[in-house]
Amino acid sequence: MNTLIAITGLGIFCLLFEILNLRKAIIPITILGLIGVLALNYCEFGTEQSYYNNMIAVSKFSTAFSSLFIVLTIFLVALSHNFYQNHPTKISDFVAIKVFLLAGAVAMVSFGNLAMFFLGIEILSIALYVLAASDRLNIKSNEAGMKYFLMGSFASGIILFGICLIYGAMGSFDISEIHESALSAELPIWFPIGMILMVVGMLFKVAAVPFHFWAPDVYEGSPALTTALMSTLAKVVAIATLFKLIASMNFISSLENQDLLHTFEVIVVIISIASMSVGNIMALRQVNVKRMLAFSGISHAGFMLMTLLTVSASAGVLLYYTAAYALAGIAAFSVILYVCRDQDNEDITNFHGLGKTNPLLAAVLTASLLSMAGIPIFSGFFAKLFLFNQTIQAGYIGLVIVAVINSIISVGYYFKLIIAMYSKEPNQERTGRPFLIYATAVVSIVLNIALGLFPSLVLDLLK
Amino acid sequence: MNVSTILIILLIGAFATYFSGDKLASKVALLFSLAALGCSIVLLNNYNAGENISVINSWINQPKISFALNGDGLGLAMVLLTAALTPIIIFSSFGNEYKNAKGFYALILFMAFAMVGTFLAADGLLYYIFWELALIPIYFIALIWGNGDAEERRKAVVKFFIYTLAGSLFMLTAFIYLYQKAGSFLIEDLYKVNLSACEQFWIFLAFFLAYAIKIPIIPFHTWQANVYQKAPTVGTMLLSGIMLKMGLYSVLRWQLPIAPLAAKEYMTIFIALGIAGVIYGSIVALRQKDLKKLLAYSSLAHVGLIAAGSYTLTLDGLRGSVMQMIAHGFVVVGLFFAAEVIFRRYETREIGEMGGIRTQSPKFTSMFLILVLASVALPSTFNFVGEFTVLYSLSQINIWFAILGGTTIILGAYYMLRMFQHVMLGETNSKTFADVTLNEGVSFAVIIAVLLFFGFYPKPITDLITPSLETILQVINKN
Amino acid sequence: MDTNLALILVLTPLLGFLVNVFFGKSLGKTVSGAIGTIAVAISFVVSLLLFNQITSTGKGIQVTLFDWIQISNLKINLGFLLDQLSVLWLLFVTGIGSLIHLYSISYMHDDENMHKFFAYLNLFVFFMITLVIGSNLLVLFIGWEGVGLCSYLLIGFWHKNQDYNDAAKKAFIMNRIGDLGLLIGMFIIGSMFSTLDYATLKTAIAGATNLNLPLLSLAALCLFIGACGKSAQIPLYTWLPDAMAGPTPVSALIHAATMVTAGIFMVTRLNFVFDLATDVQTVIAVIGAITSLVAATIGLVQNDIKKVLAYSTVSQLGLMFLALGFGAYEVAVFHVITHAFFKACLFLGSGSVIHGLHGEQDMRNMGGLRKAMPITFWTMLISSLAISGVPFFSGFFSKDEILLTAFHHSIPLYVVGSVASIMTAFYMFRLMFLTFFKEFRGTEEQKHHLHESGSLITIPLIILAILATFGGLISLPGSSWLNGYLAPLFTKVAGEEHHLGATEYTLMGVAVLGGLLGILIAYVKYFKQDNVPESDENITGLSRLLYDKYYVDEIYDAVFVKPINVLSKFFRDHVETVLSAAVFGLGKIASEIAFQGKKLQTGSIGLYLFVFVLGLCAIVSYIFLAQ
Amino acid sequence: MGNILNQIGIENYIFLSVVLFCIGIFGVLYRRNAIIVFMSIEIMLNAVNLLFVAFSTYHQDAQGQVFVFFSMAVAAAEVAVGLAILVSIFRNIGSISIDNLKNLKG
Repeated sequence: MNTLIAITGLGIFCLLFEILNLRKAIIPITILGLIGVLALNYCEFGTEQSYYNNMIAVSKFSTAFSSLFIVLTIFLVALSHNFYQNHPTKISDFVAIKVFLLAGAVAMVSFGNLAMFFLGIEILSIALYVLAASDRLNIKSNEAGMKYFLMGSFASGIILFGICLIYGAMGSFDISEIHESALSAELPIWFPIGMILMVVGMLFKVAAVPFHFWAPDVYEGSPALTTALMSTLAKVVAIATLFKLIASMNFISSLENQDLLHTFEVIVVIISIASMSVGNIMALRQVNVKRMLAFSGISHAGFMLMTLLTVSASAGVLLYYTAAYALAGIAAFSVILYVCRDQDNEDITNFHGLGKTNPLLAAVLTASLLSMAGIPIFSGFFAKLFLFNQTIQAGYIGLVIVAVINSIISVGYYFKLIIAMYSKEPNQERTGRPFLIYATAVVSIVLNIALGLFPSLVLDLLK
Repeated sequence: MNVSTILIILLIGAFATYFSGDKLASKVALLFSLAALGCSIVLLNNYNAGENISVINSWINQPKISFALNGDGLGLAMVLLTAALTPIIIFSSFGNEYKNAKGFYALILFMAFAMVGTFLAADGLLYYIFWELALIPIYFIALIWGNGDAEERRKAVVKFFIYTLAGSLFMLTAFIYLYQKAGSFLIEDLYKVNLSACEQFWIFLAFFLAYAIKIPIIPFHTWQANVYQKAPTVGTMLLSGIMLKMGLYSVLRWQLPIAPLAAKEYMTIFIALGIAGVIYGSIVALRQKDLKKLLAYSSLAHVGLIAAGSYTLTLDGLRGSVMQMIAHGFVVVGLFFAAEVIFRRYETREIGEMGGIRTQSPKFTSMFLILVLASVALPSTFNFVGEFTVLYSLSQINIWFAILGGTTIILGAYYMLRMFQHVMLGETNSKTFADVTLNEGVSFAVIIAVLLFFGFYPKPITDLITPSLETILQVINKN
Repeated sequence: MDTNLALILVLTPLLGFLVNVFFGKSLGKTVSGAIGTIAVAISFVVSLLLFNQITSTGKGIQVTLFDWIQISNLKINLGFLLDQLSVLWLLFVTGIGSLIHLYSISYMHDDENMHKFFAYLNLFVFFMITLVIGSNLLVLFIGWEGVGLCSYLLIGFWHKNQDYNDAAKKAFIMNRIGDLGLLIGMFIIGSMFSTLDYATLKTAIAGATNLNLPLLSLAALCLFIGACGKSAQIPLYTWLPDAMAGPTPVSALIHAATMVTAGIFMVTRLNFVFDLATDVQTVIAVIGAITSLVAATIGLVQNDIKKVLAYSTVSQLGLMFLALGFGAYEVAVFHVITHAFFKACLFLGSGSVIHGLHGEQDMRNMGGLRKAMPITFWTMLISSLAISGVPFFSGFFSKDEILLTAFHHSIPLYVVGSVASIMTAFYMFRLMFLTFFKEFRGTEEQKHHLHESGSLITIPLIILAILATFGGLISLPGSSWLNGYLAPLFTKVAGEEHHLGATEYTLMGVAVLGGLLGILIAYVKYFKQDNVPESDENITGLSRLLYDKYYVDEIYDAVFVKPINVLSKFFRDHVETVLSAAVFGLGKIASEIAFQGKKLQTGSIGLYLFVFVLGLCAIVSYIFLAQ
Repeated sequence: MGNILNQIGIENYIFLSVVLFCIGIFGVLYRRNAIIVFMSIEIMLNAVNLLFVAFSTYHQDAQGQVFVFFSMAVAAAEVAVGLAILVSIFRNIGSISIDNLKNLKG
């Protein structure tokens, strides 16, 4: 709870700093503040509490994920220094928006009441609409914003309808109450329908097939930093929330009562297979790196959805996977930000010869791509490993084999980028060594590898 | 002192090399590889003295993965092969100038590190990790320092990477499945687990895919020739000299003992595949225009025989194939180095553009000839010992296997001598060919010495590997 | 003591080889030649000592050095067996070896790589000795392949000429085919008796109850295939005539006297195996007879002096196998020895002729050399008489023995053998007349330089001629020292002593007459009517067929070599591409799908939302259906 | 109030709002003018609001109605942002038809 308040306060401070002409200080202070919040959040870890008659329910799950979100936000804020150099007047707004977005995210994973959940998701989404369209004069950005807005609000409409049906079935928005009554024998069909509607809404947010179409376009159109945010923070938040929704409302067992469980599992399996395959295959022919990563994000969503098959056991796995994925993503995007600083597009050609001009960044990008591809010693590999392990344990060997085939395909496009960096001649001068970008890149990749070497650190948090 | 020391030395070596800068890199790399060699020899002594040099620490508790290295005779033999070849390979590269040498040599050492790990790992997942790690450096070595048209090279290398990765991912799936059964990745637990025939079949197949691509066994060999041709010779040596052996070794260490029923059931099929590889490889090698490609196909033929030997599931078969692995490791490195030596002088790998070298450089000719003869398994070379043992074991299964596999001594002689004739003999080529330098000579001499010594006295190696092979056989025949 | 002797015996040639390889060039030609010769000479002396010992004690010496290859059910050690047979072989291998080394010092003196030549010769002797004294089949195999290697090196000694290299390669590969047979034979024997050691094997077989005879015969057959390769029998004989590409001393040493007799040695060594495989013995006899006849017919019309000798060698070897086929091992051995003497002499003589004519080998451009080089003439004449089986020369006795044995077992083969030997007499004297009589047919310039070769060449000739004359004494009909000497080797009673009855004498007479007839025809054809063989283009009819060696090479080329190469091309150009296309194909498919998929992503919000709703409806309706 | 529900029955309310909701959806799907699309989305949201109210009466519990305020507020905020984006689009391409937004694709 304190975390949430602190974050909101921090957001307001950012706005104040602008008024007080402390523009220079905004980013460092925000970072420090966020680190403070992280500490605060850490203190809350392990306490099972609920605030405001259970509007907010703090649990291990919520705190663990919140800290991941905070870390990601720190990186994103750090990156925004260079990103917004050209229009300093807006910097406070953008930082503030990011912080508020974080508040929404935290609210989403720690909701104890569907109202809170709805508010959280809306805070996040609206912030994202703004960020997506934030490059006012760039038609691409406008289009991205518009698309995201239209589909997003459509999706939130669906979610709202779902909430409504659940309310109708349960007569309450409170998670714990729903949790109890979910098991009662005679439930109106609205409940599962409502759940499904909410799930679909969330699937849209995580960009799972067939609700994924917005992702590539929006990712491509939005400013690079926003794309980074979407593909790391937003995606992680969404999947975490989806997981919590299903876990906390005792959905699975209630489905079991009305023997719909199998149906649900079939749906999940189909969607996750579809997401993986579509994501990976579509990524093969992309030339725009952001777009490519969008599709790779879709496929990763497919992987993460596998956890929904073993909700009871796989919270830790999900946390690990999201952490691995997001950290790799941050590292990759920080390099992209550097390379495409003053490019009008993010095509692969911009990366030619990066291995010669900036070996360090090239190495970081390579590492992050390898991690996403699931090559050992990077945490991405262990994430996949644990995920597969879980899933096979639950008896979905076929699903795992599809996943394996998909990770083979994925290597195809990840390596396109690596080859471009190492075996092509540099086609441009790359000057300047912006400290924050380098720092972010290195730190995030180091974290990623550290996770790889000591997976238990994260994996056992939620035990 | 235990086996992990070698790994540490090599890893540190890799970093030290990278930070020692382009000037010193090669020297430093050589130094560390020699250190690793020394270390492995010391370990060998300790092992023979009956000291326990294995390591086992828990690493990840859920799922239970442990950092377990098992220094037994078989593992040590392969480690020795790696540790002995790495310095030779590094030393043999002294004649060339590489841009960004520090990265190059660091990668070599890192690869050696990963391969040693693969040979030692006693935990399924650890093994898999090393197995995959070994792939990264060779990918970059071939991609960045390779030769030939860049676009084709990219295609070849990426194909190689994805292809091998594809195979090994199925192996990973098999491992996870086994983990569900055994509750641990430790090799002894995996040995213990009881699987139904059907399960064994699928697991065997998953492993086979990984190994058949890596070794390679036909028809999974299509990456080989191109990559061998495109990669820098050092990379080719690493690939053919050591990396192939990873696959063959894994067959012995993992595939056969874990899925013995399937192994027994389908033995003949896989032996047949191996022998088909022998014949096919030899015949394709006949008409190759590119020297490195020819050698690639010849090694395809040889590993086919080795694989056939290991699938016989007899002590002779396993022992023969291990000896053949080591022998082939040395001889193939030597041959590729010879190709490199020619390339340094003639700037070509086209056999058609060579010839008449013998008149100009007798020393090189004799060394090359000895290697050629070793590769066609002339008695008194180590290769003969291995090949004889393997063929004998095959003849015990079915005399026809021995006869068909034996065609290698005819076809092998045919294409190798044909190659030798067109490369070395004939009228003096207009281009001048300086005889081998001291460095080159040393590398050759070492390899030849090893081959001849063990050709007459293979006992040390036999004694080293036999016990562990026997234990493996016990596991295979437990039910 | 014995061990040291054996080691000295083996290692001195090896030492000579090493010295010549590493220091030969700096030592200078004569020295390196001398070293080579001395090295072999030492081995010869040692062999004499051993021979002395064996004859006195009468039992063989077994020397075991160390374990070599361990295979679960058979242990193979690196060891030597010095018994009557091996020592006998050693004697003429090292003896003739040293003579030929001596000869080579002068013969090869103009060659820049003389030290290499001697190195290879020494290496050959080393491997030959290993082959002979190995105590088990695998050690024999070391030598077996080793001599093959040396013959490869020496045939291709003038390596600038690719034809010579082809010949060398051909020799090596054809030998390899035989070697595969030998290997398989070893495998079978190893798995049957779980030993490859001669002594143990002999006892094992002797003691074996209910032997699997068919399998054993198969083994014997495989071993014989090996012998065919080495000893140039049908179908693997074609390499030997080509092998004449090498310097003449090589032809004398390797391709006449020693290496090619390895097959006979091996069969004799394993007589206890072959005795049991009677049907294989028949095969051996038949093949031997046919080979001797075929080779002889080809020899009739060859014009290259060395080719004639080569085919005569093949045919003589055939005769030896004929004897082996009848289990008359000692007879074969006897002929091996005498043949070694006179054939070596003939080759060296031809060598001296070629040397005198500066490399001219075509007999059509020779003639009348009698006066120019008398010693060569006389020595060669003696040897020719010996090989033609003229009484009281060594060849007479050995060949007669073989024919007798043949007569006793099978008349047809006897006839074949006799015809072959008549032909031998004919072409040998055809050679003599064409080379040494009448007028010189070469160029003026050659005529000008005609001269007798130096003493280093003539001395070996003379010695060999003497041996060719009196070699027969070691096994006189009736009272054969050789048979007694070799008796311990053989299980059954050493070749039934032909008590010299009427038949024997008649047969002898027939043989002698046959020989003389051959000589007579030659005399009439090439001395009286002094016609010279046609030049290549206008040879016709049967003689064309013979002159082109029955087109066997062409047939082999068409049946084996070409198809393999075609296959190789096919694999390289098609199968490989198809396979790799199959792999790339998967990737191609994926990226093709991607390409189509990109079209789906039209960028229209309407479509996106439509799919969204579609998905939603699908899921919801699925839930309802499931209810 | 409850009696009304008894007379009419909650199902009908549900059907009504579902119908409204679907109208909204179809509006979103078939109209090309961004403003009208917004309005359709509003219809969707309001359909849900209606249902909330109905349910809250059905359950005799105020939470539902409170929730309606939340959703209204949120909807307002959303539309505000949406319109802002729309304005900038109009500035750039002088049209508010969503058919012109097809530059990002493939």
